[in-house]
Amino acid sequence: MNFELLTQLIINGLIVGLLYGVIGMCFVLVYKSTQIVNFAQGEFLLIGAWVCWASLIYLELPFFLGFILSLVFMAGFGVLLQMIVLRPMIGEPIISVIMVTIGLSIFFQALMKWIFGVSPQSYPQVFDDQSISLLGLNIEMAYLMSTVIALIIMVAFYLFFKHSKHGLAMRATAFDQQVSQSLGISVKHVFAMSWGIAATVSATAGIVLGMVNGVSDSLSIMGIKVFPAVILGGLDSIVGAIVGGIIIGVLENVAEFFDSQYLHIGNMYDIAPFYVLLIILWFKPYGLFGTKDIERI
Amino acid sequence: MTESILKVEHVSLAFGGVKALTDVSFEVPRGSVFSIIGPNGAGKTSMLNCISGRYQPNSGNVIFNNKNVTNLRPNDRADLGMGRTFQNLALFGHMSVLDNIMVGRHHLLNNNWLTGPLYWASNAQKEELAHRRYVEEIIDFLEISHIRKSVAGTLSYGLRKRVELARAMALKPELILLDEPMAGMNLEEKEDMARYILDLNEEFGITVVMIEHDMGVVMDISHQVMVLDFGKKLMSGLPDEVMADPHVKRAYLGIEDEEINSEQQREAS
Amino acid sequence: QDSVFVGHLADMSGPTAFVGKNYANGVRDSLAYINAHGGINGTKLESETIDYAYKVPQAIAAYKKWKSRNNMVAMQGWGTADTEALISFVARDKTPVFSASYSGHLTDPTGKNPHTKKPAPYNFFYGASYSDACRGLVQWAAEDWKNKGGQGKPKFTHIGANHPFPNAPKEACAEYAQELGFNVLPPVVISMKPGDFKAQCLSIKSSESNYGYIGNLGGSVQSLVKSCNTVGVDIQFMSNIWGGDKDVFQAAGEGIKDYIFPTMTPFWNDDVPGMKLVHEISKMSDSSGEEERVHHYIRGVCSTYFMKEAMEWAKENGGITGENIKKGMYVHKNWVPKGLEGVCLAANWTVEDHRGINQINIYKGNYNEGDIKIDKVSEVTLKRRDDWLGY
Amino acid sequence: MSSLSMRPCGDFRTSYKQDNTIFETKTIRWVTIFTIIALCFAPMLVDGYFITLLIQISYLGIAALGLNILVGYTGQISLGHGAFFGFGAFASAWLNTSFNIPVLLCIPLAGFLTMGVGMMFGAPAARIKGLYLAIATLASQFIIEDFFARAEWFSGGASGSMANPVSLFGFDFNTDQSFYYVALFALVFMFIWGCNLMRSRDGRAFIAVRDHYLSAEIMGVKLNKYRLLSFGISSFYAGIGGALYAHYLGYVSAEGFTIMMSIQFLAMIIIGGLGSIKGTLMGVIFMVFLPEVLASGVGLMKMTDWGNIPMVVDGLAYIKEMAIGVVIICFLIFEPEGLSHRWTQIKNYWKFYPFAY
Amino acid sequence: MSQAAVKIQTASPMLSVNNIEVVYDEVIQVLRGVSLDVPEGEVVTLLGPNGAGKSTTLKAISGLLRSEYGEVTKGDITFMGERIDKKNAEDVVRSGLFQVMEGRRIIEDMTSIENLKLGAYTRNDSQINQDLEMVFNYFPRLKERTGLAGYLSGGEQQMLAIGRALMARPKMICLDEPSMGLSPLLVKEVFGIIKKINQDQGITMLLVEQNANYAIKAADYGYIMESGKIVLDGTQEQLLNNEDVKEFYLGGGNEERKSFKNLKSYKRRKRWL
Ligand SMILES: Nc1ncnc2c1ncn2[C@@H]1O[C@H](COP(=O)(O)OP(=O)(O)OP(=O)(O)O)[C@@H](O)[C@H]1O
Ligand SMILES: Nc1ncnc2c1ncn2[C@@H]1O[C@H](COP(=O)(O)OP(=O)(O)OP(=O)(O)O)[C@@H](O)[C@H]1O
Ligand SMILES: CC(C)C[C@H](N)C(=O)O
Ligand SMILES: [Mg+2]
Ligand SMILES: [Mg+2]
Repeated sequence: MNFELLTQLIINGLIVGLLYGVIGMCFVLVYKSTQIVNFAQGEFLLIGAWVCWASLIYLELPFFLGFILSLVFMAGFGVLLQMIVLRPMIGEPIISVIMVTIGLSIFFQALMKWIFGVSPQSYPQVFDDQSISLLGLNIEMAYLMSTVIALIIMVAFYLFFKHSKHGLAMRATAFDQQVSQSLGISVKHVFAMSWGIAATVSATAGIVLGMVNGVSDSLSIMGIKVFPAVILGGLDSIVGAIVGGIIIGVLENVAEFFDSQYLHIGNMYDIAPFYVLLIILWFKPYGLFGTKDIERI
Repeated sequence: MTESILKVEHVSLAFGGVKALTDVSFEVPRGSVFSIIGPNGAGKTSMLNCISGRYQPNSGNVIFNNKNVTNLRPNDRADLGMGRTFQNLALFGHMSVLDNIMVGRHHLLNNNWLTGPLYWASNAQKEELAHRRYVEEIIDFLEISHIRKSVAGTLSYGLRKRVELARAMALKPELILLDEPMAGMNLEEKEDMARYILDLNEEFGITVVMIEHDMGVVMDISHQVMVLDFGKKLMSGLPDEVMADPHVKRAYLGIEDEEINSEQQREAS
Repeated sequence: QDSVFVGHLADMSGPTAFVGKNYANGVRDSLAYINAHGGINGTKLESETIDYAYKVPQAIAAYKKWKSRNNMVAMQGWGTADTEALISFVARDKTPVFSASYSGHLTDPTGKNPHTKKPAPYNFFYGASYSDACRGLVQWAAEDWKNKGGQGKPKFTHIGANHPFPNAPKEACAEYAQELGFNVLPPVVISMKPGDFKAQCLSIKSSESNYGYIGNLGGSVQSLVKSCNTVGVDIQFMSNIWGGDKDVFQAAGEGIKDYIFPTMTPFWNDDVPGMKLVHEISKMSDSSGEEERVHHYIRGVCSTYFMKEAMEWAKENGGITGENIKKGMYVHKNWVPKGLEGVCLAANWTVEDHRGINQINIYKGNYNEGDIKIDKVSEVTLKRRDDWLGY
Repeated sequence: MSSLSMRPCGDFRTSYKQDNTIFETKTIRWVTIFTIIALCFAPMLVDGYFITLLIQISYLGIAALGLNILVGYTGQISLGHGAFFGFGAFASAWLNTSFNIPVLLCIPLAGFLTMGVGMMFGAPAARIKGLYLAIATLASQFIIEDFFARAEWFSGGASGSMANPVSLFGFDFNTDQSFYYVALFALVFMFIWGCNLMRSRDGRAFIAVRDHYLSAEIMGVKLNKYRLLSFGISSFYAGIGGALYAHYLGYVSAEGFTIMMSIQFLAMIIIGGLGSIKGTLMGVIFMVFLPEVLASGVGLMKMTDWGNIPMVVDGLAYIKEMAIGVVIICFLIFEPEGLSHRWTQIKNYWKFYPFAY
Repeated sequence: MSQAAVKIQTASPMLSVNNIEVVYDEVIQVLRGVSLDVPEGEVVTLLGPNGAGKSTTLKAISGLLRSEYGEVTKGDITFMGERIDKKNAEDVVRSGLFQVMEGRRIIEDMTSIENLKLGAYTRNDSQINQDLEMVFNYFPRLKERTGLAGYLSGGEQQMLAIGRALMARPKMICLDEPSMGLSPLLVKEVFGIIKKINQDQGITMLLVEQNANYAIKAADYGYIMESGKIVLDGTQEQLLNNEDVKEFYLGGGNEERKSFKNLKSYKRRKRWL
């Protein structure tokens, strides 16, 4: 057994998985407060990545300025989007709202192609050393940056949901919008807040991915790719999203290891997580950390 | 009225730390109206859930028609002739009242996903119509024919309760379990409901197990009353005996011994 | 006949738009140019471009619309999925299709090869098939190995998504590589979408493969190169025809080194007689004529011009119908459309062999601090082996 | 829609049988029958382009109805319907070419085969619910898609597989005009099948499971059986739709059956109205015509003066895509419960007319 | 529009509903011109049979109709001098009018304490913990149940719903069937609590109830509604002494109380309409 390869793959999985976790958190946030599964999540990443790219290339801003600018932009974008498109949907059947996010994804996918074209683009060099060596594996600096950001965001989310009354309000809104209104919770504000935060955090992930892989319209596939991670962790658990992300990240890489070394089936990297997902869900129907539905009569 | 249709033997049930039921045993004679009363959270609904199969007791047995049903799925118990209504309404909200009641006939119908769609070719149509006739009888009986085609979810609370009763009756049960059938009704409607319960007991010969907080109703229509408190069986007996028990009076009715008089009794209704 | 209709299916907004747009512009500009300059010897060339975004049902609907409303005589197509879906329709309707799907089995019009499931009598394309192009690349690789003084058997890996398009040459190419003495390793799968391919690169690295054929295109190629650079893989990448062009180099930026890719035409700035016409054609959509077009654009021009000359022949010989256009494809030997000398390679289509082109030009690209340097490294002409027809 | 004005104001049905019909009034029944007869003459009246669209509506409509039975009626979201559709397509072609079973028989057989596969992937439904289940079906989408590209023996792998035309007594339905009748028959048959299913025992059980599975179980409905069965029936429909698609095209390639297709099916039923059979058809018609209408809009644009400006010409492709997104969004904002809900509202209005309120 | 017009005119009432009509789903009309006044500091009760439109009235007041496709098509509602019929539900709450919805409607996947804290969502003071203790004082059972509220028994959930309203410390509470599903002892207590809050904290109450006996006794003024219209109103004594009310809502008019067992199905009720 090629242990060196295996360790390298596992480290790689850990780091990539953490990024999945960050994207997953955005899902969870939106889900936790609105019950909506956001199919336009991938486009949020894409828009964030393009906006940052444009600010670096056209406005020639230094990276960190461009980065901050894009985050601010995305926060506004998320809130605005919520106001224009999702607000009228408050109180409508969840499935219709989910469909609206699919519509949004179609729209922004095309819009981004129109504005930025269909060719992939790369970011200008940001760090002096593009990559550093970790236990024999070269890792892009951008990932390290994302790891730090991920940890900060995670702690912030955790505290937010645990201790602020807005956290409670978000959960209440998700459970029953009508009752939340009757308690004086402004469903609109809750929605605006969660979409704003989700868009901002997504943009962070998009920019990191852009730095590593380049920006192109197909970046949005990440929106679908992290589904297994989110579900694995439990749709409504912030910690679950991170854990799920890491598990999926490692799983992909371990699958690749066995595939390339022994099985030679091909494509296990992409498919294995789905098999494992099915198996885990069989034993834990609400993922690892998801809260059970109340089954009571 | 000697043979018992339902026997509950030493049933205990706990959720984590909460002991919902502790070693409860009782028997329900065939053809009787049997009421369960007790303070909120005493475990009445849990008891009903154990009988109808929503919950599996941690220990003890439920014997229905001399058959041990403790380990059967709820749907199998329905097949055996057990129907129930729910404390928190559990209608199929988007279906019409008629379809709701037809679901009660589910286990008596034979057409399936292959023969049903062949409707005219198989005898599905004949069967559906035959059962439809039976359902219409129930609808007439419960006087809900004017809302037959309404969507259940938009009905008012009281009507929904009545539709639930109709649905449970459609199962053609020998035993019917009613969880607070009169909650949320005014006097008049309670009177109607009481009449329906009596009729289905007397005319259809269905045994009734009922949870109810309205003492007037419980006193008037039940043959036997059991009191649960903190998951334990406090006592059981004839309605008058139970009412006279000082403990029940204090812990459940909130009546001080001295002030029992008819005025108070009426108030409780 | 004073006008004929040609339909043009393009993917300009879908998943293959990255190259689809360039190719489509080539076709569209050529159609417009031909029309502006006398059409088919005086017959007006009507056309419509439909962006079907790589969705098969939409492609079929477009085809049917043209067939029933516009009396289409020939079609310029695009991708694998739609071209294949239309094979039997176009054969029945006798409508020649000039696609940009270069699957090997489209080259067998009569079903002679046992591998061929369904003959494709009305399908044509300008260029070597995916299989032939890959064969050309491994043939070059075998030489290269020798020249570099490599020891032992070189190792070859197919890298690409598990999809019809990247998989098309997989077996045919592996067979030939084996024939040439390569050690063929199990294929490595990377998705069509860009992503982090460090895991796959690590396994390529540990397999010590020498030559890798990339079946994908666009963003995923760029990701692959970047990821493999990060983990430090020492492999000679060779891409398919859609996987190497200026846009890819631009996007990948620093880090793309000695990247081998095939072409079927020269480049925009090459000094060949026919390039003047190509520049003229490009003015149809860019009046300055200065925008630099990639080689996919030029291939689109060639595809259209072969069709045009076949139509001209048809006009002389019984009228411009699908059937006559097909016949027109067979009349010339070593055929180069007039005005495009040096641009389009000399082609030979025959009734039984639709491998129009069997020559592959191989280039090497490098990105050096903003400069893209592309050098021709070889020119391979493949034998027309019978067992390679339609495979 | 003209039938509406002729609806009787009250309810004049006198027998249970009349009360149980698919069609709410006689007028509607006659309008439906008349429409079907009119559709039979369509090939003589409209051109090939329209016929293609109608054929598209048929095979997509059948598959979408299956999805609506699963999502709309049983309340289980599936993101893998596109893959099942594809499976039906490959299965029918495979049965026909490998076992020489006549195509006409292969189509239902493919339906049953897909049903089996659907139930296999639906098995988690016994334990998993809601969005968790939705994502589990997403897994099936990717697993099956991967299978198509890999299973050479079944799908022909990279080169795809050929599907022979439907033939009956030696007559090949290989033109659009003739295949149209096959498609129309299948559509009508499958829709009546669906209507009947929904008004008989198992159909009611599906809805009961959706609305309140706990009480459904106590009413005697076997939960797991119906959860699984709805996957089975929905895949059955998908399989039939896919098989028709295969024999219409004559060729199946692994490329088309992506997650996008699954999402498109979802869009159809949500726009049409969840849990509505006629809504399904409305949704499918909407989604099939939308890109076509927008494309001709783009075509018209190109004829104008600035249709020649390249920037605009290229932009149009994106504008078209964006318009699809926008139309879906606007539609849902103004009609969140789908087309069939608006239909019911109009109906209610007329029923109470002139005493609306 | 019977006696409703000749109401005793106090100062301007805290809440006044003027001739409202409510339509669901654009076609189903439920309220046909309902007017009622709730003077400050009083308890007013609204009685009526199932489906009369009592809950609809409350939802119209609190702005919760919209999420059920309902709409106030006519008339107006003012609360403390301000029009609220076009206001959002959350703004209505912020202006001090809190509603306990029918059917408990607690947040099932939160604990009791979290539910109670949500009740105080609009408050920003530091008294919240004291008020928690107050609620636990009223309903000691809630303190013992630390799990998710969804697993509470029906009655326990009802206590929680009432407790949640107390946590909001509003100016006025609309209670939709607060006694539903409570044991006799608790029903007594709840009405005691209602009276107590009204007196101690001066919170105005609008009480929708089926338990007419308790409701009228707890109220200063009452309205009776049938099929979307107010058919009768009056002060506590007026209602208690009204023969119809006695017969149909309180049980027994002049005669002795009948046993439920002896009621016969031919008994037909009289209606005001
Ligand atoms: N599934 C469950 N998980 C946890 N606790 C439960 C569950 N079901 C019931 N309980 C607890 O068991 C106790 C008894 O509940 P039950 O619903 O049987 O009471 P009840 O007698 O019906 O009361 P009420 O009259 O208020 O309806 C309650 O304290 C409740 O919190
Ligand atoms: N969302 C809705 N859509 C359509 N109709 C509705 C809706 N909600 C209520 N209704 C109808 O409005 C009428 C009044 O209902 P409401 O709930 O206000 O009655 P209620 O007086 O509170 O009765 P109960 O005592 O049973 O609770 C009923 O006939 C009911 O069917
Ligand atoms: C770039 C490719 C995906 C498109 C190509 N024309 C094909 O064969 O499908
Ligand atoms: Mg209970
Ligand atoms: Mg009510």
